[in-house]
Amino acid sequence: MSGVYQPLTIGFGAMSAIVATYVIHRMNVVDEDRVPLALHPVRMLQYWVWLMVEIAKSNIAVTKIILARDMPIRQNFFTAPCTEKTELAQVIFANSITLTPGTITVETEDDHFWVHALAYSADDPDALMDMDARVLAVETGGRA
Amino acid sequence: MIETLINIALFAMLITTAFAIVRMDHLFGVVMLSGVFSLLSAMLFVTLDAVDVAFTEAAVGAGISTVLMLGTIALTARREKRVNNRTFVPMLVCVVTGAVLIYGTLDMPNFGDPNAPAQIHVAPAYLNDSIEEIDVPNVVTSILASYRGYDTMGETAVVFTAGIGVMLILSGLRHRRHSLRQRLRLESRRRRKLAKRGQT
Amino acid sequence: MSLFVDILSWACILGGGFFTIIGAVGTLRFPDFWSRLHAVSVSDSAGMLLFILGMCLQAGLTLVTLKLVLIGIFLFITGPTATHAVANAALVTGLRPPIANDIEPEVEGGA
Amino acid sequence: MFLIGVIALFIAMILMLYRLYVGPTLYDRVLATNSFGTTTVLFIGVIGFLTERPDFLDIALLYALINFVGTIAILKFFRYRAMGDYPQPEHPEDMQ
Repeated sequence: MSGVYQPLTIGFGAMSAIVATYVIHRMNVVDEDRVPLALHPVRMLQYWVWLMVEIAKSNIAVTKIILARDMPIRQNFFTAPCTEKTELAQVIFANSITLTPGTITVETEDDHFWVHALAYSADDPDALMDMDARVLAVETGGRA
Repeated sequence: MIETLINIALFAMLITTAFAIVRMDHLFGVVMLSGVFSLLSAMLFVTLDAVDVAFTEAAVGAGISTVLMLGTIALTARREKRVNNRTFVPMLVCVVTGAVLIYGTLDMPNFGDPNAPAQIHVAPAYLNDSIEEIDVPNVVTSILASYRGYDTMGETAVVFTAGIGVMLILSGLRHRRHSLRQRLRLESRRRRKLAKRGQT
Repeated sequence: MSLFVDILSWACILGGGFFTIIGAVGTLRFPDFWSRLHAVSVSDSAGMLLFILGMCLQAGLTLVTLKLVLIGIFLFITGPTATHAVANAALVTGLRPPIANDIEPEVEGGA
Repeated sequence: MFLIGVIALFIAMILMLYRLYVGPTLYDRVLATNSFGTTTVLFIGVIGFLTERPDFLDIALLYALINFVGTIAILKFFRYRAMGDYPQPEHPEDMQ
């Protein structure tokens, strides 16, 4: 990263990494939780592009609310169904909800999330279900 | 010019944060504010080109010390105890010490003065020779790990010992607390049993 | 071409600064904790992304860009996680989110 | 141009400092601290470009990591303290 690639420096770095890994292994603090990377790469890229557009849209919406004189807040706390199977896809969905300003995942349960919305409108759950379907398209197989 | 303004702005925020820390009696707020204080001072170190110090500040100030202070609060109280002592003598001591320290800085060379003693004697030698002698790209690293290797080792040993001491003390506390909790649980179970017996 | 990239990166940095300030203003203006969460996420997502993008465009294809992209990805993942953690901790410790008067609450004691 | 970025970040920092000091709940403070950390990372990056030495981004990277660890530690602490594992706080208004 620093642009210096002397064998001595790289060797020191590799050595300390190995020592740290060994010590942590001896301490038995690594949980036996392996995350399978069950994602479709091309669809993942498509999803990212879509997510960026969503983030931009909702940012502008929240900015308008902040700058409006009377701040038209209409808060709600509701459940959103979550149909993903793997934990990784669930995490992606929850983080996507939080990343788009205006909605935040507050609590996660097995098949639904509790979502808090800043300016709730009646078609918000449908939008979240659309996002859910998109994340589901990214997910490939995994544990049933 | 621009950097001076940035430094002034950062210093102003730093002082504001310091006053806020002193004024606040809510200890969680104090921990949060001191985290921000360390972030601000790290920014200041970066603008003053002391990148290595900023690195240390990041690891120690913002990371570990916040966690340590929270652990301390978990073991003690959440609010500052109000003390109504007379504040005149401590104030006097602080003012006098501060004045003496400021008087001491009057003799020091200006910031970045090329003729300052620190710049003339060892620094050029380190800067010129460390690449040939030690062959480590970062001069500060070569000073700490090689020219002053024993010094650094001693410091590390001291910190390590302190850490072990703290861990020993805290683990003892947790053990005692745990047994207290177990005792409470047993007590409530016994009471429930007694109540049930009373009903039947 | 270089002028075009410059203008684009300037626009990004200006936009990033704008959204960062907006987020901070939002944290100041909004009435309660739950709405402030949303204001912070404005400066954390839009502000951060635009700043990183602007700096990437300035740096060109160098090691610096790689570092910036790493920072960006990292903040992109940790930002929402931290926000979620704050919200979750607040909920667990009993800070109930307010619900607008005209909405039927799904949860008991939510008002 | 980077100067405008720095000024914007400064304004945001001052506003967040105010929110941090005023509170009113603990979580507002945690939120402001976390956001302040993000601002710091950006500031270090922008300062690197302003002084035309963007090699200092390593520190920004480190800060992004440390800030996240700190926030998670704080929140874990809040959460497990309030889950009934510990005695109830003496001042219930502390949670407000």
